[in-house]
Amino acid sequence: MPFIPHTLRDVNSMLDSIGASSVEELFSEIPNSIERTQLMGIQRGVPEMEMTRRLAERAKKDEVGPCFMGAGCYDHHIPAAVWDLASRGEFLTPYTPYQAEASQGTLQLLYEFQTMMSSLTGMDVANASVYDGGSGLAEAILMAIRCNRKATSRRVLVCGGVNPLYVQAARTLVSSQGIELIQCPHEKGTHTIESLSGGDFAALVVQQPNFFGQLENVDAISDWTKSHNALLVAVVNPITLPVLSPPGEWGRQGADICCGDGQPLGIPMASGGPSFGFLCTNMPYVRQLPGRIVGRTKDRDGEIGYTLTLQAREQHIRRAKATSNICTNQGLLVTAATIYLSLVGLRGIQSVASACHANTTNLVNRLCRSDQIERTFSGEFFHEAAVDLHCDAQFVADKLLDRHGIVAGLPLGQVFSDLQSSLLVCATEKRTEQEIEHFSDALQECVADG
Amino acid sequence: MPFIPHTLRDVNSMLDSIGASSVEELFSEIPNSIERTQLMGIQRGVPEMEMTRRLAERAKKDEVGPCFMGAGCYDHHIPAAVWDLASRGEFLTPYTPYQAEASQGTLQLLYEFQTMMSSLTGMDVANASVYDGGSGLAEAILMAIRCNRKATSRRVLVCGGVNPLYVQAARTLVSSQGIELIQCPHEKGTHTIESLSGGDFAALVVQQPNFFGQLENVDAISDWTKSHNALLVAVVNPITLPVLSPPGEWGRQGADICCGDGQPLGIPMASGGPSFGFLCTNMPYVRQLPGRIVGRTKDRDGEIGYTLTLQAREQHIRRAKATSNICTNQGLLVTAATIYLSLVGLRGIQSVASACHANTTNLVNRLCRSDQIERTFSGEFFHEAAVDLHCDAQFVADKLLDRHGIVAGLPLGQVFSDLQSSLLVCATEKRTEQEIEHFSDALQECVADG
Amino acid sequence: MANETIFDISQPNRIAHAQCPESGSLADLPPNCVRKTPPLIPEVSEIQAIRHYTNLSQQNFAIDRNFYPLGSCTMKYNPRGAHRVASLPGFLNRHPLTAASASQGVLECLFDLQEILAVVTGTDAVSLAPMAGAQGELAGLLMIRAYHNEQGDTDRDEVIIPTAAHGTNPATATMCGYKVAEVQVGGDGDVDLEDLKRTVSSRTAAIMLTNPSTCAVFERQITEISDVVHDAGGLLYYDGANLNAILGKICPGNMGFDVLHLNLHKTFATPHGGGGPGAGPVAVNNRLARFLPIPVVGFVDNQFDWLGEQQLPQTIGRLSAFMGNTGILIRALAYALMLGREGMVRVAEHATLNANYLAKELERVGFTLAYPNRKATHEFLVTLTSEAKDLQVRAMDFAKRLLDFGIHAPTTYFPLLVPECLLIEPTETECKEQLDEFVDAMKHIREEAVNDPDTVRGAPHGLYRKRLDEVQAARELDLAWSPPDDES
Amino acid sequence: MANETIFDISQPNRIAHAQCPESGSLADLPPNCVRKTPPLIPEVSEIQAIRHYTNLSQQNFAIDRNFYPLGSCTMKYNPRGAHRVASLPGFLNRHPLTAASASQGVLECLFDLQEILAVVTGTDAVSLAPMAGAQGELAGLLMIRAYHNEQGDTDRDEVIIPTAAHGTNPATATMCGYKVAEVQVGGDGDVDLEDLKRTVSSRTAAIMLTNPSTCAVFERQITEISDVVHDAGGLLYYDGANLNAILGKICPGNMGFDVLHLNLHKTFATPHGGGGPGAGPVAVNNRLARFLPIPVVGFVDNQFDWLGEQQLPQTIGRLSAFMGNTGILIRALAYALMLGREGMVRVAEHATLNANYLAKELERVGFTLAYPNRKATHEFLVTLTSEAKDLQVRAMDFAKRLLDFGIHAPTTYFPLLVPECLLIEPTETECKEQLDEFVDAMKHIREEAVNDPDTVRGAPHGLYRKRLDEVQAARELDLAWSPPDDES
Ligand SMILES: Cc1ncc(COP(=O)(O)O)c(C=O)c1O
Ligand SMILES: Cc1ncc(COP(=O)(O)O)c(C=O)c1O
Repeated sequence: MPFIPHTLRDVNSMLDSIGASSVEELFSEIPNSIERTQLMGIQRGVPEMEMTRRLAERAKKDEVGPCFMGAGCYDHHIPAAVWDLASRGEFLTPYTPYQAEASQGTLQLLYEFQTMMSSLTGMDVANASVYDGGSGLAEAILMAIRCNRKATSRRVLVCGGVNPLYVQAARTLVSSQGIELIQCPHEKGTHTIESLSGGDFAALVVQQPNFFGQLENVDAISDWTKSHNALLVAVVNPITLPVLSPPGEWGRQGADICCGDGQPLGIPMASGGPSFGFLCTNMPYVRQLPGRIVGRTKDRDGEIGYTLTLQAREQHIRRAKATSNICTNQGLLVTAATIYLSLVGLRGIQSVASACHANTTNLVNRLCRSDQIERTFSGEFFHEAAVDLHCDAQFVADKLLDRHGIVAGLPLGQVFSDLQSSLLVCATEKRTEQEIEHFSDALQECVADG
Repeated sequence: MPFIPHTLRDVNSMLDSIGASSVEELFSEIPNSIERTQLMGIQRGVPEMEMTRRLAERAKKDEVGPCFMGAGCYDHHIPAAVWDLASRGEFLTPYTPYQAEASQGTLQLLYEFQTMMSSLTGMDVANASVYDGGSGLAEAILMAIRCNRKATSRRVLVCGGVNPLYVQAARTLVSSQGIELIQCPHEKGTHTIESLSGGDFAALVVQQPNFFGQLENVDAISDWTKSHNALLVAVVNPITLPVLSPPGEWGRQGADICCGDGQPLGIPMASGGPSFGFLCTNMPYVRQLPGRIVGRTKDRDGEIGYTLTLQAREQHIRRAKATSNICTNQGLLVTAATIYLSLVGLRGIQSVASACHANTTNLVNRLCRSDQIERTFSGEFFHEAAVDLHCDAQFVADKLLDRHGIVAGLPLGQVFSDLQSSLLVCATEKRTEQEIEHFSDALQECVADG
Repeated sequence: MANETIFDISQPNRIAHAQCPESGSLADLPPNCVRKTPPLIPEVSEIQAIRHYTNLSQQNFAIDRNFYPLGSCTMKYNPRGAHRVASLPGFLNRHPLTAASASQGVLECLFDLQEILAVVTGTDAVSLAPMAGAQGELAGLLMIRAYHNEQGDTDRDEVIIPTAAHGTNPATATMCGYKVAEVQVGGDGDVDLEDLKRTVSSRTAAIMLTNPSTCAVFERQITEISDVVHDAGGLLYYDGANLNAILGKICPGNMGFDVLHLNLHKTFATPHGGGGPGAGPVAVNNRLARFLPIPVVGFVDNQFDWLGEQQLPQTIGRLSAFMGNTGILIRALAYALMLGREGMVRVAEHATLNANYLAKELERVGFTLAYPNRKATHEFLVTLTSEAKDLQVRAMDFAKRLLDFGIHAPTTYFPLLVPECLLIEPTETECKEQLDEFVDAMKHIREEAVNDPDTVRGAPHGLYRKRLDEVQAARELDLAWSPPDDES
Repeated sequence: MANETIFDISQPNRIAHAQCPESGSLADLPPNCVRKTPPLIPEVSEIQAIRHYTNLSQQNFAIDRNFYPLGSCTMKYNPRGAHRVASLPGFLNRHPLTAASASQGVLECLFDLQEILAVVTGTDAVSLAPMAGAQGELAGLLMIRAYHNEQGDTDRDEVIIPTAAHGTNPATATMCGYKVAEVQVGGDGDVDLEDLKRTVSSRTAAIMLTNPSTCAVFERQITEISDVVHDAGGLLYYDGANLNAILGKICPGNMGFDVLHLNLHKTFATPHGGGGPGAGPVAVNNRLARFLPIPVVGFVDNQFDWLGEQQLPQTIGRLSAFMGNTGILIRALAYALMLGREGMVRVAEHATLNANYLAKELERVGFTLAYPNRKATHEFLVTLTSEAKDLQVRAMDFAKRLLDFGIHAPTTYFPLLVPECLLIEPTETECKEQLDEFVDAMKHIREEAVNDPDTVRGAPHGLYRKRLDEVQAARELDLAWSPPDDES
């Protein structure tokens, strides 16, 4: 009985006290008509040692070489201290900080997180996380619909440069509320306001840098959206924000809602989860923000302290009228991200961002020296770029993995049927000159073969 | 300037306050005649990310398959919680608990450790660690000489079954104090009292189970030693003590001093260090025990608390007359061992011990099914055994490592020139049936080849 | 010092050099895309950051430090061994879009977990995609909606939910475009069957139930409920938050449920992380299997592979960018492997034993159980109405005062149905001595409530902060730090 | 609860099943070898053990929580990155006797560290074997003895040590079979050169010195001392405990030292672990290189390999069973790589800047420096004789009172030479604000010493325990727990 402390003596004395003759008796209210579980096929328990051996064998199978894949999940360096601290029992094992007095550590940290996120995005407030970038986009869209009281339409324009996996998730999650997501096709990798379809719409979603790594003209898109009385939802990668213009400052009025995935901030790739989604907005819309929010207040002695606030937005108070059904969020990852940002610091995070840009630029330049490879789209990119291999990109990627253990970028054909020959590559600050050189040589070789 | 927080402004304002015009000026008392260091050949600093990459590459090189080597260092399972807890900053980064009020956590833990160690060994008291098993033996010998006031001799008999690496270390460390270590050759892997040389001696050192894994007749040896008015120094492996008779109960009077290496108790092999040495004795000799000792006491309010005690034995008080020069010890490893013992618990540690015995028995039985392999010595062994391959054991071990990545046992020829064809093997609780089978097949194959 | 935020200790131009890679040029970026003023990111040394967050952490209660009898949350021991395996480099460094050929390890883990969860819930198919219980609920209702739509049954626009239900149930129904029809709970904690019969109709899409219910008793009429709803053409949704009570004993599949979610962060012992992450896999019987959210893991052509829209064309779709909270799923598998079949049954048995013992002991020292004639399940409800009325000491005061004893407060004021209640769930991983300590503390507080009520009302006294002013927090919203100058 | 030991919460037959491998039979062991009564090992659940040690840990001060200006101990930040690399499986799972062919990774690390330490100390050869400073000292004196023996100089039986020296110096001399000859320290903190001249003789084997000295000042006559001792045929031993003060600026090799140890757990930032482990590598010039303790790492035939007795037949021998504290050595290398050449110099510079600033500020608020006319090095001495005499508040009281401010006490009463002293070493990793906070605290305590001396004398007040009774601890020795019954 792993993890169960009872000795036989304990069990007997507890049964005595209850006045039951057996543990089974405690289940007597379960009607006999309900068949007992058999647990067929579940093996006998094994100790930690054996469990570890089995799973370690499996983990070993998945070890691969350097990663040049981005597409929403990035291989950044994580300072050792981040998880040494985040894994402390005091951060790892508490529940949601409903009992504020017993949770000041987590609450103050969340307040600091909200501060950093709202400053990074240039918005007034941030919540304490939603599940991930994809579901975060869904929440942002639902929120935009709620906030845009003037709009009669439940249509939302979604730029073609928004991460298609986010859009898929959002589509699932908002599908039953009569909201229509209208995809605006990109033109050669970005959007001009001319290309954005008109008609009635309540909000527009744009991503910067977009899924292809390209920089959109967000100022123009923002102004255009506002001129249609629609709300602007910005999807951003937080690692770019120390150097890129924040959504709060896009165009004349800035974005209204900003969301994205926090994985780049000290969260391991870990197959894509757990990471966390973030959601920011400005003060006028704060009561429409879903998820937990921490506020600074005072205790009885007048000491500064922190507590969850505006809970009347949430399911446990507001039930069917809540802004969202979210309850458990991604707190631990927010803890890690907050520690990450503090450890790496302003200068560090600026350096990380610029090094990612420089490394990807270096990679793309190297690749494009080959006759067979060129950029799929022109225009500026940040730390991802689509390159056209003029052959089956999936085939090339598979070969690189097989032969060299390199996780090449994403074959864009997986998500866009018209981009079968393109690969979306990314070189973070973690990729060395040698790795970039090796990858680019190996890729060119595979392309030449293929 | 990694890890240095000063901004330029800080430096200037501090210099102002000091009244110095430059940092260099603070070094003005260093005579100019002393040449400045050039640091030739030392590279420029790299960030944590790059340092990690470089060292991870090296660590990768040293990854090998299953380990069947013992010889003083053992591949046991370590519960995840052990190092999750021991690596907490509060255990990892304090200094020695001289300021008792600010160190109650470490002090109470050490008191619990002393309790477990003294109970495991059947002795009255344990200290809070020495460096390792080898240097621990040296301290035990020095202590025995100090304790045996009746003895005129400074000769110490050392059984041939004592770990030869411990004996080498002890020889170095006691060499300049006129102490003579007399090696008593073993007879077919163990010692009978008939084989122990007589003559004057102050103490005798015996190891149980001995270096070959064999069980000595410690009762007889203990009684024989006492009958010569000599002190008995026991060298033991703590993982065996939950099931083997404790030194305190050997023979009619028990051992006087007990030492060994704590590595089996939750400490990774880590190339042999850091682990920790332990040293136990009985009350009459406590003032001759080197190293730190924690005592339970009260605070001003009468609350139970803990503090270092009997410090007058130690170098910082007693200086040239101290029991030892030891200052920094192996505290963190003791922390891990204490947590290990608590987590695994009485039943767990008994199971670990018996599983090691069973696995090694299984391994030896399998190996000895081959015509070419037999046990080097007869008699009972615990969880290590010497097997005679009747060919060059070093050659076979090298081949096993090369071909199969298996760390076969220790080729005994490395330490005993008369045992070139023997291999000292060990199968801890961590080795699976399959690994044992695979190793035994591979070994038999190599022997057949060789 | 104690009060400082990380921003208070930040200083311009302080750099943690070991965390700065060589920076690259940004000169090629269009100027309008480049940020003009730097964000408010701390500028501290590594040791400052470490001290700040180490010290903050010490202000938290946590399972690793405290007994945490928080009803409905199943705050059991979170095995460190599960945390370690999930942190192995092969799992941790895997990019979510890495090809299946180089992901067989993690895929096999997920596949095994799907199988185990299907067995323990008595269902036919599982998707691990939902990232928490609430997302599992949403996925479940979306599947129900898809099912009815497929049947051409498009008028079903109501979900029936007991008044005592957890807030996520009605919130989810709304998110899924359903109206909520409440059904009453009777005086014995069971659903009012007559009211249910009045409530069901051809508009009923489903009923959402927890069993044991949020009243902490076993819903004895579950078969009747199932018949009533099924007969009306509705489906049964099982909120798995309380699965710990029956793990390995009985399963939702055998109680008539069609679809359910599990909270792996409750029943399968993954840590709550101060709010999350969790995982809320959904399990369904065969009639709903084709609607499962993607990705699902299959075993095809002798290798494990992702099943997506192609293989499951009727899927409700994707719920997140990748595969939910994979790291949590690995932890849950690790836990399941350690428990094994015999361990699972013991979970329910000892969770139930602990709850019944604690209920009995509290009753013995004078507390009132909300359902004194019912057996406790893995948890039970105490009501402090008489204390509130006679002594003006409320459930929240008891809860806060418990903190001073190093014990986390039980869940308070949930379900809303039971006035002044404490929902107490000890879990199976707590020992008898710990339960006795809790009883002693409660008894002590009760005596205080009589003799020295202000001490209870003013609690906590010995924590890092006294009781916090939530009203001020909501009225004078302060949600982000700003430099002291800006404040004036 | 708070007071309980792990044995108090232990209960017979409680088993942590997940930590129990299947047990094997012991039936084949000779009965007299088998244990009769089980040892006192706790019987608790995993969560009980975790809570117990998590809560205990919170009773500790530590670098990760507190400023720790503990003179002579160089309590600087211990980079977590170094801890992580040393914990990589390749390093952690390596059996010490694994063949060199499968150990090139760790061997290369050790080789690199040897090279780096030789450069920073200005010496010719290094052995990493010693496990702490004190063992380094012993190795050093053993080499000195071996050298003199080889020269036939067997009458040298004295080691000269300044009165202010650290206790390990004389203790080591004794362990090495030497007599200790003390040399006086002058009023300015430097060695009394005339006394030294009187003390040296043909019996002088060596002098052991720290520079900066344990009086926290730079020994300005080091060249003269070197000449005096060398002229008498003795050698110079450098105790590297204070190397932080000069790292990268000057080196012991250039000061005339023949042999030295480093404390990697001080200068190279490896954590102190609540008492250890450390590492005390020895470095020597060419005349002593052949005596270095084994193993040493060499680069032979294009691969790294261990050098043992065969390659170094004159070695003083082995100091431990394997290769000292290898894990600590890897951490030190990681730190050295991050510092790099430019970082090393900055260590000495900022350690010195911090100490001089702190000394000046303390002087400004009224404290008396032991050597007011000297520059501080990486540390400095304050003497509280006037406070002790005028106010009956002693250095120890100041030290204990500082704990109430969350600041660890400086080293007290060392060196013994300076009455009522505090030896204060801020290290380079502390920021100015932290130093200012320390000054404020000291100033505050000084005011208390005047106005409310009992508060200082009774300190600490706000820690887990009040001042502990050391006299009782030594008089009524209680060194191991026993069950309450046994105690009566
Ligand atoms: C009964 C019940 N249902 C649903 C939930 C929601 O689960 P989650 O927090 O994982 O979204 C909870 C969680 O507290 C619960 O207790
Ligand atoms: C001056 C001095 N010398 C020697 C030592 C002994 O070093 P270790 O504790 O590593 O044995 C110390 C340690 O405190 C010291 O400060």
